[in-house]
Amino acid sequence: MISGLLLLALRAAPFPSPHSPFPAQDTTKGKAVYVKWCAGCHGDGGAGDGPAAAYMLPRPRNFTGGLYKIRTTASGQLPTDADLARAIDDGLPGSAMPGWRGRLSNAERRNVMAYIKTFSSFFADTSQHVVPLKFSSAPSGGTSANAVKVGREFYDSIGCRKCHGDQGRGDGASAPTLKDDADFPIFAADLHQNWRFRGGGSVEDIYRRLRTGLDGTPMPSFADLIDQKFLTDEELWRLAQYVRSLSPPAPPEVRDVVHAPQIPGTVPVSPDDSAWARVTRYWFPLVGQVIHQSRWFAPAVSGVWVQAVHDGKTLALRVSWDDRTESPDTAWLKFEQRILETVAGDDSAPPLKAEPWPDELAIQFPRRLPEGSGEMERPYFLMGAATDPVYQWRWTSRPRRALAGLGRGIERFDTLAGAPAGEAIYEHGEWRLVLTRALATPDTANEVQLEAGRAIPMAFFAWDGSSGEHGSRMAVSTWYFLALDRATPPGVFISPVVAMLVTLGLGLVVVRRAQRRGAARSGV
Amino acid sequence: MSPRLPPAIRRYAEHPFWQAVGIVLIAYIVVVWVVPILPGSAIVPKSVVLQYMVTVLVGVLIYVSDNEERWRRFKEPIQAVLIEPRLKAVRAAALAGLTALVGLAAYGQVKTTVAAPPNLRSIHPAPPAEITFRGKTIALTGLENPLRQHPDSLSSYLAEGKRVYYQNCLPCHGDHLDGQGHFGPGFNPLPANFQDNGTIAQLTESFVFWRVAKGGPGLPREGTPWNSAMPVWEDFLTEREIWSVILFLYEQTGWKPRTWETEAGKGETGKGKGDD
Amino acid sequence: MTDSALLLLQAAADSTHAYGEFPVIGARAFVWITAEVHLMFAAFVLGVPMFAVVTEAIGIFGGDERYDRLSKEFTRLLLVAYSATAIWGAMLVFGLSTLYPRFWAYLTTIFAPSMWLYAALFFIESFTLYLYYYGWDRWKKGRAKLGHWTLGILLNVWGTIVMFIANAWLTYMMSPPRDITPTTDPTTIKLWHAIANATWMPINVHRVIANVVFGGAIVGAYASYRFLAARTDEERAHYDWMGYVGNFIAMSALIVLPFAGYWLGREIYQYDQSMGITMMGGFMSWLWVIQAFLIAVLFLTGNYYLWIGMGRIPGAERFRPYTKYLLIVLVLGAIVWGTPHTMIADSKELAAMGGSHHPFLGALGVMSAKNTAVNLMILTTFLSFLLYRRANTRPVVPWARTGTIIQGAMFAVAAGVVLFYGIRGYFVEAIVRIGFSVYQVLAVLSCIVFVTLIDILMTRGAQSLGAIRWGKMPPRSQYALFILAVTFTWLMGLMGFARSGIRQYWHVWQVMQDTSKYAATPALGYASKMISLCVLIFLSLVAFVFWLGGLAEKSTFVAGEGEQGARHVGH
Amino acid sequence: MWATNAKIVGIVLGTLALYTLIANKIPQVQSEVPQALTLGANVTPEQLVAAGQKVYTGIGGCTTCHGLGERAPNLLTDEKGQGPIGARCGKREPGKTCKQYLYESLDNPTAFVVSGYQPIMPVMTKQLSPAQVWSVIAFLESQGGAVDVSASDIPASSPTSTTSPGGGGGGGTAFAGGSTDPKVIIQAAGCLACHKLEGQGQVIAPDLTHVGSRRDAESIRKKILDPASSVTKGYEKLAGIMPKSFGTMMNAAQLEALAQYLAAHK
Repeated sequence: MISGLLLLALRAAPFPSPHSPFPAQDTTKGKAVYVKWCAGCHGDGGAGDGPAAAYMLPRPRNFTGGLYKIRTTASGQLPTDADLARAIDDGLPGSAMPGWRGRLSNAERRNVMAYIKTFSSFFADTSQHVVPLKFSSAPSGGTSANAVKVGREFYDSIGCRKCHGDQGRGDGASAPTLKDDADFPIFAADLHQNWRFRGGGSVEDIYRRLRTGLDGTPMPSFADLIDQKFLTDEELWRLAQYVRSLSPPAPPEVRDVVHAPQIPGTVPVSPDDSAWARVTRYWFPLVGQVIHQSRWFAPAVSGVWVQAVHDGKTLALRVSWDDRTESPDTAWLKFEQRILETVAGDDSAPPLKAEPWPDELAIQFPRRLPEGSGEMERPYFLMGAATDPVYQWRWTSRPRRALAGLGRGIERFDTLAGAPAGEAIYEHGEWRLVLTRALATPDTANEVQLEAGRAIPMAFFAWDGSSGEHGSRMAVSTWYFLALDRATPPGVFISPVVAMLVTLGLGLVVVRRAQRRGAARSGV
Repeated sequence: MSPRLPPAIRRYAEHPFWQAVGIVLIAYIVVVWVVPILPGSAIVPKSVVLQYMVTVLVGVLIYVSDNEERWRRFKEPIQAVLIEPRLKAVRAAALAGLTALVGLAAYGQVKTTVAAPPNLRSIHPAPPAEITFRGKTIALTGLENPLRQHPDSLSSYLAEGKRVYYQNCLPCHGDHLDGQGHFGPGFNPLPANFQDNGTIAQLTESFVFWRVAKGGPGLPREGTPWNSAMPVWEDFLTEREIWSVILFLYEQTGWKPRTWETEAGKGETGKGKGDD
Repeated sequence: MTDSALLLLQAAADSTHAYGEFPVIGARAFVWITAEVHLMFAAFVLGVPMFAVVTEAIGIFGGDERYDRLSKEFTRLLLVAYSATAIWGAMLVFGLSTLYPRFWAYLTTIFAPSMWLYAALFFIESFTLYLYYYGWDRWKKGRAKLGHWTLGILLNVWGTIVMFIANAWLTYMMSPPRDITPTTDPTTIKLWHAIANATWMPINVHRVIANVVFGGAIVGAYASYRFLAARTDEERAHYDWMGYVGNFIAMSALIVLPFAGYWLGREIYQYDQSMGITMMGGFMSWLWVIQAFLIAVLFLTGNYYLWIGMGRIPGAERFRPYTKYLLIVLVLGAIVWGTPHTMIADSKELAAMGGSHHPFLGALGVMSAKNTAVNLMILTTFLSFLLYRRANTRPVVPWARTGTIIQGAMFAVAAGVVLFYGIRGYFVEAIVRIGFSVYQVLAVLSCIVFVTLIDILMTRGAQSLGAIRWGKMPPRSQYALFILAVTFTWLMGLMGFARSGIRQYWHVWQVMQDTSKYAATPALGYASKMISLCVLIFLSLVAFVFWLGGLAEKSTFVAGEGEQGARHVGH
Repeated sequence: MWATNAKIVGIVLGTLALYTLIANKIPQVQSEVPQALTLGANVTPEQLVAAGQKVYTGIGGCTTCHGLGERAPNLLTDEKGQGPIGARCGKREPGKTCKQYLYESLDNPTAFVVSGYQPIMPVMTKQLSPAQVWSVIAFLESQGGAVDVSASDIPASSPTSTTSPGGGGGGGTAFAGGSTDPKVIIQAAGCLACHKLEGQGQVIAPDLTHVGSRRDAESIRKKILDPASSVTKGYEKLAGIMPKSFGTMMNAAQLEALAQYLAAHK
């Protein structure tokens, strides 16, 4: 709490002096902390080459170069202590770096920060004055249509779209060519997921990244454009506000149950049907498949948005997710190859070769609804098991089709005759897919019978072919639930009324009795 | 209560009825709002709030009724509300409020809500006496970490364990071994928190070996096997790698594994009470 | 044994069906109900004689005839309870031999001689009981009375031996000696070897103490019913007093019961770690949450009864202001005691907590906290008793003040030791922590023993602060006694389920597998319904027994009423 | 009075109901019983494979040799580039399908001994019930191949438990219909597949012709019930090969007869 306030104070009013605002830093103690907690990823020598490093994309920071992405200093400069402290304390969202506040003591975090600086000779050079930039504060009206429109104009004019794409999902034309200074492949950020921005997702954070750039990556600083009078500081703010507007107002909250309202008429089968605008979206995070052999540590799809409706006969599920490519896409083959070479998988697996895999999405249900209302027993969440299969819908981008089948473990999928109807649209880095199926089907043994008013277990899997994802290399989710809402039966209103009448009656009897007694007592 | 209080407040503060109401309210505030803001704390689950409040309520009822005089005074306001003509409005309001509450509760019970089933986790499922590890039978009962028999090489085993952990366990169990790795939130149940004193700190190393080797699919039914994402590590790791990563877990968290009781320690009695 | 016997046995085993079926409720439920109800009656007929003998002794040596009457009143109830026990026992044997013939044959092969002894002792026991009851009025004075009392002791000795024998059978099922395997020929197993198995003695001790608790609780319930039904003040005074005595005995024994439980649990762990883990952490882990709840109810209700009871004691006003602090300790103890380690939570709560362990309250869910809580609750209950005992008296010995201070210091030290090791338990490894519970228990036990000693010495010839107004109890105190009795009985059923259930799918642990369709140990919900049903059957029958007792007694009570009422006040 | 009675009954029932309610509100977990799989007429390949895996790693004792070490080929991993057993079984003997080959290997192990290995495998059709044998075949086929075992392969009358009988009173089926003639038992149990007795049988395991001079009846009984309990000198390398299942497949009288018969071979 206190350190948080302190930090807040520091960020609001940065010290203009090169002297550290954090006194009493002990690099010897810092080394002990580093060796114990940091070296596993960042390596004993700070070169970002710990045992875990090969399994990560983005890679852990290499401290020896003194090069940092998230700073408040000008491009090319060293970060301030406050910048380092922020990364250590709060972590870097969207990467494997956790926040260490609450995990290590304040002194430990300051000491380890001092130790990290010893890896690079640049920090030792005290002639270099690390000065944070002076940032203006955001102009008002940031969410107005006009501000966003101005921001969008500069988004186009200063070339953001080249990498980040037309709608900002990191699908720009240059995206497949990107690499960082260490030659690792790097993705242009998906601007629709600001909760995964390393330096924070607020308008201020975005503005600062635009001013300082992300050193070591293709993301430049746009400070010089202001100097060149290409755009004003306020217009840079507008750009930041535009970028911010692409993401939801708050990070999505994960809820367990997707509620599918019952709608009159028939369900919308097209992904862009206007009916979908009125249906609640649910976000489900996906993580790498690191459970079964041939693991995958760098999932490209970080989550899916899910909507569902039904009309009493048919269920329509709309799944949309961000994907930089409409795979297979040969333009990305080289990039894909670089990813496969960069991210380690199982040590025993043969080296992978990039191939034009399609994009895929799977939705999984148990074959039969679990009995009972208590703790529901479900098949193994990772595509079932040989003896206890799951019922799955699998959609692929090429051939563009949806299948239904039984998953018997990750390696086996037995296709069933009936398939859900699937309609998908790819647009500017986003897939929108609608799958529809009748609630009841003839094959009751294998196909889940969707009943209203029950919690139906449901799980998701996604593959981005152009990121090398295929087979067991995918993004997975745990079990969530689908609930088909139904009109409230009249009985629901009767029993409360009965209960209320009984209560009222009893209450009146109690009052009457008490009063009679009271009268008797006062009578005496 | 303090004699400094103004008489009007004192009358309430010293009245058992209002004391009871006050205690219940304070307890509720403490459980629901104060506990979560304590350092390192979190919200209290509704089931536990209910349990605590029932306990407090029973305690308060005992307090007001274990003394005739207090019991009489406690009932006074209730009696008054029931019979006093001047409190007619209060009486009606109380009756209406109670009725509405019952109606609401009844509605809450019968209305069709679909909720996710409760997430339960048996932290310590009963281990088998022996397991087969890649076709080899390993007796778990009485088994110690074999690597501890070589104190000279312990540091190299630890280094190996560290490598194994960072290459395999890190995405879920996290840098701090607290179950909050960057893939952790995607799973249910959440990955085990080794820093918690209720996990490895309570277990023998052979138990941990069993859980690591067999993973979620190897859990007995009582351990919610349909949920755990723990991989079957015998498919990936050798016996020695598992033992060394177990060494690392204890070293890094500072916990000591539970050891098997020896004959020498037999004089000590005691076992865990409660559900740990 | 001989080859021919072996062949016979084999032939019998091969020709019999392993399992029978009972209509409607099924074989397991039938055996469950008969065993449970039989056991409850058995506990009753073992607990009540202890109660009777103790009260008779107080009557003889204390010279207070009330106790003698009390003793006799209960012995009368025993007569009917004995037949109930025998009937249910017969039903159990009948059920086992027809529904589980192969298992029953196996047990009889090993235990046949002890079964004959059991039957014989039961005869002798019944005979002793008749002699004891019907000889009451004849051997009333002097030496004869002592002889009569000896009969009571003999009754207890027979009863205890009978229980020990039966315990051997069921503990053998739970913990057969390690050298016995599925292929061991049962005819070769030495009887004593099978009897003296790992959990036999712990169960014996645990059950003896539990029977005292149970007997006291049922006596309390009986007295409270008679209190509520009483028409005169004298009657009310008598039954108020009886209820107090019953509750006193039940609560005193209850205080030591957890220690016997510790021993039993420890032996189970020692015998088989996986059985121990099944019991505490496996599919039964949630059972202990219920147990915790029941124990909290017992502590709170027991203390409540005492505190209300202070209302009828002149002099208790001195202590009444302190009961609220005791209450606070008890409520906090109950909260800690009941805090689950693995919490039931929805996914949002789970995410906030970072798992099913609460980052802050989770600390209350572990062994250190639980042991500390329960030890403090025991200390508090003991203190309640002490205050109650002291309420009516003012010590006259010259060192009274010093004595009280020493007593206070002892409480403080005991509580300090409990808290110290409780907190320290968080900072040491598991194996050391387990050892800490010993220190906590020793501190509490020695505090109880020494404080009681000092108190007895100090209140010798103490001055009374006025007559106890027996009978001046509000009805809610009597309902509390009922809740206590029901809770004890239910708890007994629950612990029976725990003890029997940890064998899981084994008739005899890792020796003889249960291959019937009832092999899976049911979930707690089902078990709780069975337990409630058994308790209901038992209580209904007990009510019937009491009613029978009341039929015979009505005329005799009224006669002695007048003088008795007058003397009650002198306690 | 009736009011008091009613109150008491109310309190008793209320307390019982409360406890029952709480016990029903908390998580309900039943204990787990090891499954005795019934391989009925509609058994699926998955069930067979799962049952077979249990037999393979459990009572069948296959992993004693077909696991780590050099006693027998490892069936679950790649053997000389031919893939796991399911992939290579069909190519081992010309004209034999995978299923036929595996069954014969289990029924007559010395028929096709893979070169480089000793003919030490016991006759598994004597060790295991037909259902167990066929489930093992299904499991082996599933290792890299397609499972074509079905319920029709399994004789209808065969006992179907895949767990050990384990009952104290002696259970399950007995060899040779329970005959107590030791020669019949030896014949039925297939002892001579490994042991030599009176000039007959193989010499993989210790010669039993003079076993009575080394062991008394008690020791023989124990060795049959728990083969790992002792190992004859010179045969340490083969420790663990003798199946543990004989004890469960004989009734007590048979065991006694066999032990006495062998003990008499001084």
